[in-house]
Amino acid sequence: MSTAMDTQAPVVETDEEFRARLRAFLTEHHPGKRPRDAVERLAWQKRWRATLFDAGFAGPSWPREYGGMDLSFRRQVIYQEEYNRARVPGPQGTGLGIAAPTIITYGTEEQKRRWLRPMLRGDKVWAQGYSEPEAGSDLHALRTTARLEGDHYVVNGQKVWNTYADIADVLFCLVRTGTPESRQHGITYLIVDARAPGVTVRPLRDLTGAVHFSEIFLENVRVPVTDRVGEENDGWRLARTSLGHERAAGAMNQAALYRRVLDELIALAEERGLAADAVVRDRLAQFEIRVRLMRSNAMRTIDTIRTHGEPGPASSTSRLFITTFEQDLHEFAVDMLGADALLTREDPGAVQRGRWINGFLSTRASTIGAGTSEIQRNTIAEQVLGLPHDPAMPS
Amino acid sequence: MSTAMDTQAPVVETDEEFRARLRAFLTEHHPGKRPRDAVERLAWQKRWRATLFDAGFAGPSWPREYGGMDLSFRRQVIYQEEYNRARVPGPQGTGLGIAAPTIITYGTEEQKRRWLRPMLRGDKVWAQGYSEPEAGSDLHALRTTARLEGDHYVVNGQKVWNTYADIADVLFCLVRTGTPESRQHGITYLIVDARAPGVTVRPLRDLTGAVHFSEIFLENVRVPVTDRVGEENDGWRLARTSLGHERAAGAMNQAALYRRVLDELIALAEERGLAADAVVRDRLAQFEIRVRLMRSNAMRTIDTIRTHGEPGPASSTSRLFITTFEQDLHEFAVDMLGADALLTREDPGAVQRGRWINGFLSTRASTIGAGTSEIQRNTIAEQVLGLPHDPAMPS
Amino acid sequence: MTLAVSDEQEELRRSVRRLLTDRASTADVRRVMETDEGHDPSVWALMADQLGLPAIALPEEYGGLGFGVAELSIVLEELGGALSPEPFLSSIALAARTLALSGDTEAAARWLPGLADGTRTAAFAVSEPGRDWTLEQSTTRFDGTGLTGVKTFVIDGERADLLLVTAATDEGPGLFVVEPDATVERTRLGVLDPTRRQARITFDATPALRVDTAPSRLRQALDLGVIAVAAEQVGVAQACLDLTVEYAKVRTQFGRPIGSFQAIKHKCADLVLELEAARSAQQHATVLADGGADTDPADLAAAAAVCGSWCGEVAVHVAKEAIQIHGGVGYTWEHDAHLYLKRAKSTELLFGTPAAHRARLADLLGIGGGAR
Amino acid sequence: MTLAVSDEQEELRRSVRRLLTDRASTADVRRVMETDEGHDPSVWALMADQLGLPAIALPEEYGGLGFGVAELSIVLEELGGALSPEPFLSSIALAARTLALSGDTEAAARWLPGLADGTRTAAFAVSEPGRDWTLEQSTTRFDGTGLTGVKTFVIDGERADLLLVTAATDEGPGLFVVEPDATVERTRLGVLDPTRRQARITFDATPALRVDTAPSRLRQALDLGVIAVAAEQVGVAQACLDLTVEYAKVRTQFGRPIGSFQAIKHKCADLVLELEAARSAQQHATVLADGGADTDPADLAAAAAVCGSWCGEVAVHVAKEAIQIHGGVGYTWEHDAHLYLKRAKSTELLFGTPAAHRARLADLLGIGGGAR
Repeated sequence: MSTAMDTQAPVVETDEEFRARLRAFLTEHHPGKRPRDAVERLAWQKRWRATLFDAGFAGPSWPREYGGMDLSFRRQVIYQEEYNRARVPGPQGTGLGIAAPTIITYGTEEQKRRWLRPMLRGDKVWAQGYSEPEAGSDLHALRTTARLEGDHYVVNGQKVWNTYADIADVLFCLVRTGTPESRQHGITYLIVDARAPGVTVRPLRDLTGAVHFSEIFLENVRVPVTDRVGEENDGWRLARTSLGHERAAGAMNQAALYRRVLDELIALAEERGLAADAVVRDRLAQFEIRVRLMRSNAMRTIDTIRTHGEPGPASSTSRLFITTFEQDLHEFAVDMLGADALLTREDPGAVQRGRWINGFLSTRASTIGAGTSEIQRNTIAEQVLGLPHDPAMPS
Repeated sequence: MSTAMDTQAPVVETDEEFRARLRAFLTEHHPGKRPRDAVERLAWQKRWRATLFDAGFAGPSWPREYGGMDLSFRRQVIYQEEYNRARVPGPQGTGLGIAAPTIITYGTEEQKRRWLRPMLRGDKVWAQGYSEPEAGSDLHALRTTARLEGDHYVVNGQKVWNTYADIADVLFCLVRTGTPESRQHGITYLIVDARAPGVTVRPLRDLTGAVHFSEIFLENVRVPVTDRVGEENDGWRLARTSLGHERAAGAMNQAALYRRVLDELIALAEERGLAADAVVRDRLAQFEIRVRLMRSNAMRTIDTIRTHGEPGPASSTSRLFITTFEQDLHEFAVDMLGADALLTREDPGAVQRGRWINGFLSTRASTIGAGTSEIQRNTIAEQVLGLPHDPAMPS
Repeated sequence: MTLAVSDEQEELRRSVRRLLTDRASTADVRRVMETDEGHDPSVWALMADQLGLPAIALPEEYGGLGFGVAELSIVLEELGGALSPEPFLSSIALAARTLALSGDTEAAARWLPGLADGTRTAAFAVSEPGRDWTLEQSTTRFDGTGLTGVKTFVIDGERADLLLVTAATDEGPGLFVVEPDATVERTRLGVLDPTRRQARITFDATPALRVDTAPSRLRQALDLGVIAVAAEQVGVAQACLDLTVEYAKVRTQFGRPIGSFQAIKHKCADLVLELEAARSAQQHATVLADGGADTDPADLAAAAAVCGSWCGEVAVHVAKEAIQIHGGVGYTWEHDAHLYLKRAKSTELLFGTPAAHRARLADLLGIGGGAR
Repeated sequence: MTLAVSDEQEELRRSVRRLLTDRASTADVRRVMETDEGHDPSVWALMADQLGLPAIALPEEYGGLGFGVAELSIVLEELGGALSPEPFLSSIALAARTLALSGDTEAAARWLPGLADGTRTAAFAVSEPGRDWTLEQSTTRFDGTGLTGVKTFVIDGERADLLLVTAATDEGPGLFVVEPDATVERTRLGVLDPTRRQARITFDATPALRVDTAPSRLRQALDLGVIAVAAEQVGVAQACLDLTVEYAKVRTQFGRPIGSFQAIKHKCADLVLELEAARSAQQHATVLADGGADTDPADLAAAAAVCGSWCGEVAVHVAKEAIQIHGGVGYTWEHDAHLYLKRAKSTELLFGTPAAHRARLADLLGIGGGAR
């Protein structure tokens, strides 16, 4: 057990005691209102993650040796519920969800020691560098090259749609080390220092008007061979195999999040006298059902992992289920509110600071990022059902 | 003008006078209740079609020289509305809708004289022989062969999904006269006598338990070369080009039909006190909108044909619009009625003799027959929008 | 208690499936559905004698095997997948389980052993004309000595040895056992689903024994019925999807398997998504049902409403797409797709429509007040 | 009167499109939307002076060209497709046409000529907080001398020279003309659609001239407004679909144009289906609108409700799929897809939600009595 945990946790703690202890901590140390200024906001978030880590409350699913809590799945559920309820900042960057499982599984001991704790504590923000302008959904076609020169790779190319890249310290990238025709067989997984010479990050404005992602230009960037995860040309397998657990944990987190969001929408509907409309009521019941299904799906996936070691088919569909849900929910909220929903956060009269209309816009990305929903449906059909490959698609 | 028309129609007749005259005729000569026995029913239908023809009320869009009425589009609309309202039997077979436009456009004078009037009068029932067991949606792959021997073709093969084939006198078929690889370039349009030696028709039960279509076996069937429409190997073009007008007339007819059906459903909902439920009410309003759109689509298509000679894009979508509508409407009716809708026509307590549940079942065919809705979407995408062909599909 | 399936449960599933494959394929079902009995008594006897299925989820003290809703659900799922016409849902999952749940030990001791060993069957008569699967405003009444009223859509009600009947009394909804006699008129209904017999039953001052139970338990029995039906719906949907996916792999059009077309793939992917959620919903409800005193009845009711709204719609959706994907063949009487559709549509509506389940969920959660 | 488009109308369409392509592309719109005016006065002047667009569907006796709703709709469709921020919808299609329809010849003679030649603009103030595009239960009142109340989502209301205002009076809903003075407070709203300015306007005993008209005409003016907006929605949807189809033809993924994938094709085919129906609905309503005394106002109201429910939803659907089909690029600020989505979503809700239009249609047809 980590020392931080020992100082606070009783030797035998019931689930409800754990929940109460976590809730008390989150309430007591809540970092307060989100600063509007971007620089202040980043510092505020980093402080909070450090507080959390130092108290032993970071990384519910992570091994203890890298600073995590190594909770049982049941406790992870409680953790996510409380974390979401407390409205405290989430982790910065996508390292925890995406890079960490890969590093934990395939990284060397040295890499784990060097990268994991600073990532979990929020000292270093990690961002993904997978997509490229010409390789959106077809990652096999990526063009960014890495040429081995002695003990370094020299990386050249362009990445795009990278959330958090504007504040990132570290980029985890897929790069081509094989021939241009090698497709998924010539891809390598590299960890790139975002401050290294030759790295340029250009923030992109998204359709909400905010900056949520960036383009990354890589020009003769030198990356030590020791920062390669796994073998050369084996990056594609690495990037894919770590998705099962991430998905399960992510699904549970999203279920807890949307439980809260739906409750807030129902409260808003009641407050405005809209819930008494039978059509609205039926729609709200439909969302209630879907949010409950999300949770049941996640619970079942987690139980299935515990029992059989594999997440099972419900897990493959969780992302599609959630992304469709969040689009539908926000649009329904807007439609229910009518014209009033058209006021954005810039207008003092906006409903709940424009959250619903902003959600309507921002969730457009849900079915695009990390593989469009079309690609996901292909994958489900082929991997879960074994339907044949499209003959006009590269294998 | 045909003599039959002259005896009844005033020299100058307004639309409303025409409507009144037609309505009076349909009321006065209504053939009475539909016989349950199949043989009696066929005779009853044939008598009705003959009555209609002899009075000059058959074939609203047909040229007068073949016994039709050659009505303006506006009058055709009135005709369809009144015909549907009167609940008199429709034409038997699919000859009027599908074969006739092809024969009128591509047939020789001799063929037109020989075939058209008996078809319109209902003396001869025509059924389609296009689909085959191995060529469902992919008609280009059809295998039934026709070998030229002197002044006859010798036809061998099997057709399936032929509505009315069990009562047909004449079959209009697509057959392969080219090589097996010739696809759409080696197909010929033949008119086959259903009573000819070598023709066997085996009725097929559909999922409602009724017989609505058949398999046709063709074994060394001799068809005179004079019964070929158009040139040899040009059948594919013939079968396709006549669809525009058929679609426009069919769409108008369907719009009039579903106007009546929806009114009946709304009346049923009111009668049972279900329409006051706001969710039901909203759904009924949605169907009301769709049935109105169906009519506006058809009107616009007809006006566009009048003005520009071509039906325009709304026409391409009409079938998909209608088939989806009729499935949705029947299923909604069943859901609205709840368990009571589960009683079939065999049960004396069935709601309106089980029409809604029967419609729920029978409309399953709507999105399958005459090209599945998937094929239709491909066609719309390629022909209306010019989207590129799927590289893994034969051209 | 877990939402994952244990190895023992998988073994149970395999046993049931083996019996069904050997003796009760859909070809057998087609034959049996035309007979007077409407099911195959020899198959029912095998289920009872060889696998002890009727006993599986009944208490040991009344001849049962003492397993829970988890095992009951597995049996229902397999029977659903095979479109079985055997009276398992009616006699065991609905009637016998309701009797066991009632808390009336005398009634349980008297009737359950005969149901548990499969020698007798019971039917559960709840719905009335215009009132599906509800206790509210029942017009069937018990006046202290006899039952009078009409029940309809009683599954396997025509031939059941016992009838378990809900009826209004002066003290609220009650439960009664009837052994049919001359005062009971049973008429076979002409229904959509040819694989499941249903009856209209008229009682006219019919002698009936009151089961000593509370309205809240009765209400819960209906919820458990919905959860049981959901298990069957999952089975129907899974079998029908499997059938369709197999077809899509082998049927070629345009020179390639139709399952390689995106339109078919995406349809199937959406069906998997819906079906997996249905399975999660049903298993979650099962965990609550097996939770005993730890489970808040309101949670169970909400879980049942989720099942009632979602699982039936999913089974219907799968069956409709199965016909669509099969094309012309799927529209024929000879193909099984329509049997799945008919079973799916029937169970979707017989136990309260999806819209009614959503309204109940909204009521349970207090959404929109009592508004309708 | 016909639903087909004549050659003259096609020529009008081409003229408008040429002007927009030359002088008001979406790149121009992006520049103009950041300015204080929110539109480009030089473009507005060209529209008026070169093409006479403001005059097109106004009566000849007041400086108009005397064309009908058919021609008005073509202009609106083209302006919609270009996401034009010019005050054509607000000043002409809504305000001037309402004034022309009112039957008050004095008011028309006084104000229409200035609107018809584009030298002045008017805005039509109907919606109030919580009450979208309706005359019922207005809380803005006219007390015989002045107007008091709050109007919101008034399109181009911040800078309009004239305000046409609906308000409650003792004799029912009335129409008023206001020339803004110190008693009128106009605040620019922060709204979703950056290409169309909207204002909240507060009246405080504001001097106003009553337009002599009947509530039935006012109600009809709102219906005509919905039909005009539908024309714009058809234009938005068509332009956005065209953009998307072009992209799908050239963008390659997996070594082929994405438009060759069935998933994309079928999405686009469904959009064509919806859009063609929207066009039919709007054109049908246009024929009724131009039918004059031959048209039953109830038919026109029903046709407007069909437009109000269908056309807005279609435009939103097209725009959402446009972003999806474009993928990451479609999600950026630099791509126009979001501008189409914002315009579409705004017009879908500003003139009564689709659900409200369906409720009105049900009311008009007497479906379900007065139930809600």
